Amino acid sequence: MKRTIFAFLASTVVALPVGAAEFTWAETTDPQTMDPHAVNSTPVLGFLNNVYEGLVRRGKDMSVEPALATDWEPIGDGEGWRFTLREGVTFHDGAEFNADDVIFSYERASDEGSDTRSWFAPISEVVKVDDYTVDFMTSAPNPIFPSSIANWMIMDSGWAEANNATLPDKENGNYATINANGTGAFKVTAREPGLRTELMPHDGWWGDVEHNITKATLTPIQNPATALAALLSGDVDFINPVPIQDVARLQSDPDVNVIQGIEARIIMLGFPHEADALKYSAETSDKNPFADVRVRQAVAHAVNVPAILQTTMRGNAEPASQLVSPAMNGYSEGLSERPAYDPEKAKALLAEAGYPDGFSFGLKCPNNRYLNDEAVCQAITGMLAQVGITATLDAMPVQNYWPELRADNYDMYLLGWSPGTFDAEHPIRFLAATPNEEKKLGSWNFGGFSNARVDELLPMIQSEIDADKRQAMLDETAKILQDEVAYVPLYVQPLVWGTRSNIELTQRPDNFFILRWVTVN
Amino acid sequence: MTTPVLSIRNLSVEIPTRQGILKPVDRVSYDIAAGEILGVVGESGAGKSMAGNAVIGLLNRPAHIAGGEIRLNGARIDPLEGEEMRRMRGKEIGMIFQDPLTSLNPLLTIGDQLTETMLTHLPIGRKEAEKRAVAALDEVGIPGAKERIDSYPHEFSGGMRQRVVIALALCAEPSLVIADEPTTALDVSVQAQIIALLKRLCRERGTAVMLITHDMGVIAEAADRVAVMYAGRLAELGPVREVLTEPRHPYTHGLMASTPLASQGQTRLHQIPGSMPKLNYMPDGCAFHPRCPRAADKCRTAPAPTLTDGRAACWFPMVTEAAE
Amino acid sequence: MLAFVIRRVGQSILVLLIVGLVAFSMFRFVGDPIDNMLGQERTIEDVERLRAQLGLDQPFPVQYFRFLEGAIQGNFGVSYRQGREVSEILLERAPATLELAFVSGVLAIAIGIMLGVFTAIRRNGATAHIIMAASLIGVSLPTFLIGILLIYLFSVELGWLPSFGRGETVSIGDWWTTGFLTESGRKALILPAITLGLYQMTLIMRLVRSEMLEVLRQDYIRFARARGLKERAVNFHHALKNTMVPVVTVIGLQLGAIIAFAIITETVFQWPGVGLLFINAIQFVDIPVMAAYLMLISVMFVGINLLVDILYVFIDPRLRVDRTGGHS
Amino acid sequence: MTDTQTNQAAPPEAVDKSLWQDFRESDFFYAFKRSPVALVSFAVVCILVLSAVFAPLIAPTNPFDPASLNLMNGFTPPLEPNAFTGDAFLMGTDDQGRDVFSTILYGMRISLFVGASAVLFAMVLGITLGLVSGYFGGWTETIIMRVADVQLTFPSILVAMLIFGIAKGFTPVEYRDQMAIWVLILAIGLSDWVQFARVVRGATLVEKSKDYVAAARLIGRSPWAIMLKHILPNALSPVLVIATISLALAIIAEATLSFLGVGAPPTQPSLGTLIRIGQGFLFSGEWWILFFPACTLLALALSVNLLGDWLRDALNPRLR
Repeated sequence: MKRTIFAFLASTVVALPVGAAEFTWAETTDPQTMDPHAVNSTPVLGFLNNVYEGLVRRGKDMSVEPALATDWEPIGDGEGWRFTLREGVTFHDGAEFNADDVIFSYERASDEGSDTRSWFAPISEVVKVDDYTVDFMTSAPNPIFPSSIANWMIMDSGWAEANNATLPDKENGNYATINANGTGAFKVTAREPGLRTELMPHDGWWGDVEHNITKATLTPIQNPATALAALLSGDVDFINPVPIQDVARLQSDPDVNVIQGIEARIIMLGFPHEADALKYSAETSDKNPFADVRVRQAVAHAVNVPAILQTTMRGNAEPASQLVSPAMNGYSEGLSERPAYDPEKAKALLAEAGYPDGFSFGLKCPNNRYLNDEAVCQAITGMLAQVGITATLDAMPVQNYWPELRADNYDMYLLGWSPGTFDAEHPIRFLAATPNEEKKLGSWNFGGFSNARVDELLPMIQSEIDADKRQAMLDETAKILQDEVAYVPLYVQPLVWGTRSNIELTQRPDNFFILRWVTVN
Repeated sequence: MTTPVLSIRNLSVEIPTRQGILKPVDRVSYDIAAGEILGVVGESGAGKSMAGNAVIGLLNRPAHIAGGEIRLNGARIDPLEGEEMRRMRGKEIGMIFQDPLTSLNPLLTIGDQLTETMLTHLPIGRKEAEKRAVAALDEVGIPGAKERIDSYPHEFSGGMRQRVVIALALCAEPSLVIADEPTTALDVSVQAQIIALLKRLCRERGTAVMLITHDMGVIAEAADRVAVMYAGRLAELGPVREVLTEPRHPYTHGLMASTPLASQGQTRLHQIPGSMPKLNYMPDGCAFHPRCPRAADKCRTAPAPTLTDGRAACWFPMVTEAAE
Repeated sequence: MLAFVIRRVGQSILVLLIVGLVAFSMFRFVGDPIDNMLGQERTIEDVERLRAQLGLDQPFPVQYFRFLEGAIQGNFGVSYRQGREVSEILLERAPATLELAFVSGVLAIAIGIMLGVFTAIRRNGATAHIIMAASLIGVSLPTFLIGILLIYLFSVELGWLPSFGRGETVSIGDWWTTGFLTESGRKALILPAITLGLYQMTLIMRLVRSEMLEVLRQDYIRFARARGLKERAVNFHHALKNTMVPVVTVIGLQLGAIIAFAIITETVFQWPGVGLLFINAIQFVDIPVMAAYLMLISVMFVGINLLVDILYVFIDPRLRVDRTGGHS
Repeated sequence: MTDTQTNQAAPPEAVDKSLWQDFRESDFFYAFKRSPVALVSFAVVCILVLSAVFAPLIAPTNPFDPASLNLMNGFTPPLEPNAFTGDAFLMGTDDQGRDVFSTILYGMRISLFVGASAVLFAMVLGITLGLVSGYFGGWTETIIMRVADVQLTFPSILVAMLIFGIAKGFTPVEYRDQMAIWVLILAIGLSDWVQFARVVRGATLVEKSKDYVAAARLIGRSPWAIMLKHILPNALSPVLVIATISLALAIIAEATLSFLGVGAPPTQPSLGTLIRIGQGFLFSGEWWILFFPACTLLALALSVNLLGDWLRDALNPRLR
């Protein structure tokens, strides 16, 4: 027995340099599908960005750059966009890439059963001009269309048809759920859902290879402590995320590095604007104090964001004043001040609104969705209690959380929002527009915030091509939302990645882990 | 006179407790010769079983032998411990317990239990042991011994089981058998058969038997001599006929008066007023004096004489005129 | 004997039906799968369509009936999250859990019985007292904490053992994978198996001890001693065998508990078994997986129970002739 | 409970003495005095229970009052002044700036309350069902014992999650904080009753066949009177032992459930919830957030277990 242990130790010592270009990483959640059109979520799209590619992609600085399209230009006066496709690109199975694949992927991704359908809402028609030219016609001018499809991934039509996967199937799954065939820098060589996904470089990739990986393995590890232990013990080379409280510890460890950045996600408090009464109040059950803007302002002033950032976030996050972070397109520079922490002012505002003795209410919070979400809510509960409004905190797993919010079972709630388009228009459409099912507006505006001017500005923003005019309208909207305290933005969620110190990589604010930027030293 | 098989001299057993040291057996002496059956009688708690356990070395802690000596075939065995004592058990001293229902391991066949015992003590092989097991069962009167050897205890009736127990106790041919209430748990109709069996086997083999019982009827039927115990002490010792017909100790007398000899049933001591003192509330003087109709001052102050010669440990033994 | 088995099987099926009903009714409260299946840009219309697709708009009895109908044919549907046959996923994950449960079970039973016998025989010895007290530490801390502490000590600080996962596995046959055949697989087993087995080990040890003490004061043990049998024979041949009768029942129940408690251990160690699958399923409200898992656990448990009952008859000859429906 | 115990353990000639005297002279008490393990663990349990009961008097702060917390105090190491506020705490503070010492005291109240109530609930349920099934037998027995089987099939964790989910659906949010605790009690209690039922049923089966029960039945005493007066006392010793061990188990179970996210609410944390929160800081160097609650839980569970162990031996006269 002893001998075998020694033998094993010796073999690992020898094996190390050989496996230097093998790379293992852990994330909290496994991508639930390999189908790039079935689910629109960060784990799926982030992972598949290594395997599939779109017409355009985002670079290290989030700027849009050519991928499968080498060039694109507007058609006429905002009638659409023309994309020129890259020639000589092959899929992992060796098939050639051409315009048919683009058309096929458009149809697939905009199908009723596809989760990426909303990206193509502005599109009226897609036309194949020749094998390497495709026109996307829009019903209205759409200046941001190219950047909004950076995560739209192209699938090989022949492969999909041969494997009976022409449409994504969320319910039953199909061949594309566990297999992948893209044009990306890596191909999936083994997939055990929930356990292990193995990637190897795609030899025929069209781009310049920056990485030195021969094999990469993704293992989901849910328990943050386990993931951290795996990183510390060298069982994995990279974890995302690092629990925020462990940043300091990792920084002091010479074997690991912490890579921090700011995510696109804004954490905010939401209110029941439309409700007639509080649902969870012992004494104020006949009216809704949060309908009064002064009460909402009081909340904004009562929450000590610097303290939360200092303690709960360990100095790893930035305060937020708007529904988007400064890294996003369309951020309003002039509105970067968030309401100051001022409990006296909060009390005065409450008194002014007719609640000198405060009131009680129910605060809903997820406990497994955002970084330290429950701890933040707890801290907020304490801060609000100090100005006299006492919250009963109800923290729950996210699977119970959304149904509760949809059923309007809250007096105040915590929400995080990350704009998929990296543009300030995105949260306005989903969070600030008056809910309208037909127009697919305000679908996450649980509280039913409604402002006529915002509703008026939104379509104008969407179709404005002139950048300055567009920014002016975005600024106006942001000002309204700030004045009305539609939401109380708290902070920008930090991105904290941890790597072994022999790894070099690039972190993007969308929390996508791009394997082709990894170097193992 | 030949060496007795068992010879006990001034045997004391003590149990240290928080109320002080209890003496369940106090300076008891008796002998048993080969082929002889000594009946030991007394109420429960009189120390008769405790003495038997002391002999076979199965006292439960914290009870221990505190004094005196025990000789088996002339050799002292009371200082023996552990492995040495274990080898004595079964081989030199056999023991039969009260309840045949619980004395046999329910999960092993009786054949297993017999051969295991023989293999432990006798220099024989398994084949031979199995043969002897059948013979042993045959000898204790189990019909169809050859077939029943693979039966489990629960497949036997109470009487049959006690026969198996006897076979087990005797299978390594010990020179002494301690039978602790061997018939108490049995049907009246079976009791006599078991006693007869025990008697026959011991006579045939010349085994000495310590027959512990509270049943005077059993004593009368089986024993050669009888030792009467009361509160840890030997009250009277003598040949069974003499003790039964002419008891000298008032306690024996009372015992006899309460036992119609013909009766096979359970003995109850209504006639002696009071009850045996608890070990932790021993009266001064003779332990029996609070219940004794003949008690005098001396009995209340001086401990009863230790029975050495003479038959009864009493300051005022009863005279023989009571009988005849 | 046959009648007994038939009756027990019948009862077992009844138990399974009830478990199915309870399990199924529970899912309605775990959450809503829809939000996890759709991204943040979904519309209300998408939600409703998917709900109808999954049959979630049907009344509860209809859903249960449909589930049962499939379950009888061994068809538990398709995982909402993975888009694959649930039975396939379970089969894929089962070896990991079974191997873990097997090792911890063997560990718990072997060490538990050994220590139990030891502490019973040396009832008043200092070592026995220390073992008894030390064993209590194992049950006085929650399993998850013990697991995390083990990881901290043996993986992070000492770097001896892997912190998560199953190591390298080898496929045997069509669907069985084993970690026994590789060094890393065996190493990966150690910490989870200890974490999972510790509690059961303590339990078995204490049970064996008390049962053994009970047996040791039985007449037949005294009689065995009085026959001069060797201590070893008395303790192991006579006492232990009798001790095993009640112990086997409890061990049977504990095996079920091991598989159930694997949920926690698997979560802590990222052990790719069915327990982890179940926890993930809860997180994503993957109803078909949850339902199938519970049924699987119940089948295993009922099966073990049945086996224990039969084993009982095997150990205890008294029960071989006839058995009255007693249950202890 | 203690009274019944005293009566059983006391020598019969001491009946006329007062209960206390009676108790002091009992073998039980003697054995207790003689056992250092029993004495120490009893003392530890007493100290912990008392400090939990009197937590509001002992604790320097009230951690359950959110208005009194200062987030800036968060992560203060034990006995070191906080960098921002200058406050110092005996056992440091947690992520919310709560004094760990106070939080432990308050948390222990919840743990003990949940544990004790769950065991009580399990005991009442188990004893009742055990008596009924043992006494009446037949179908009643079959059904109850099969239910026990089903019950055992479900790991307590799942039972708790089930009950949690259902209860959540019915409770208004302002009661949810309390609800969590009642649900825990219900869940742990429900997963624990089987042991009690089995022991009591066993004792009932034994006692039922005895003559005095038959006699009591013949003179027309009601079944319940017979069960409670004659049968139950015979089962009390094992029940007490199981209850003690179950108490420790219940406290641990609460901690485990909290790890899986169905425990006490974080605003009113139990010991288990504290450990769950604290384990997140194991690697980050804030050891005190985990260490002190874990030690308290260990001390509590260990001494209750040791006491239960000792009780088992002491109350089993056959083993004495």
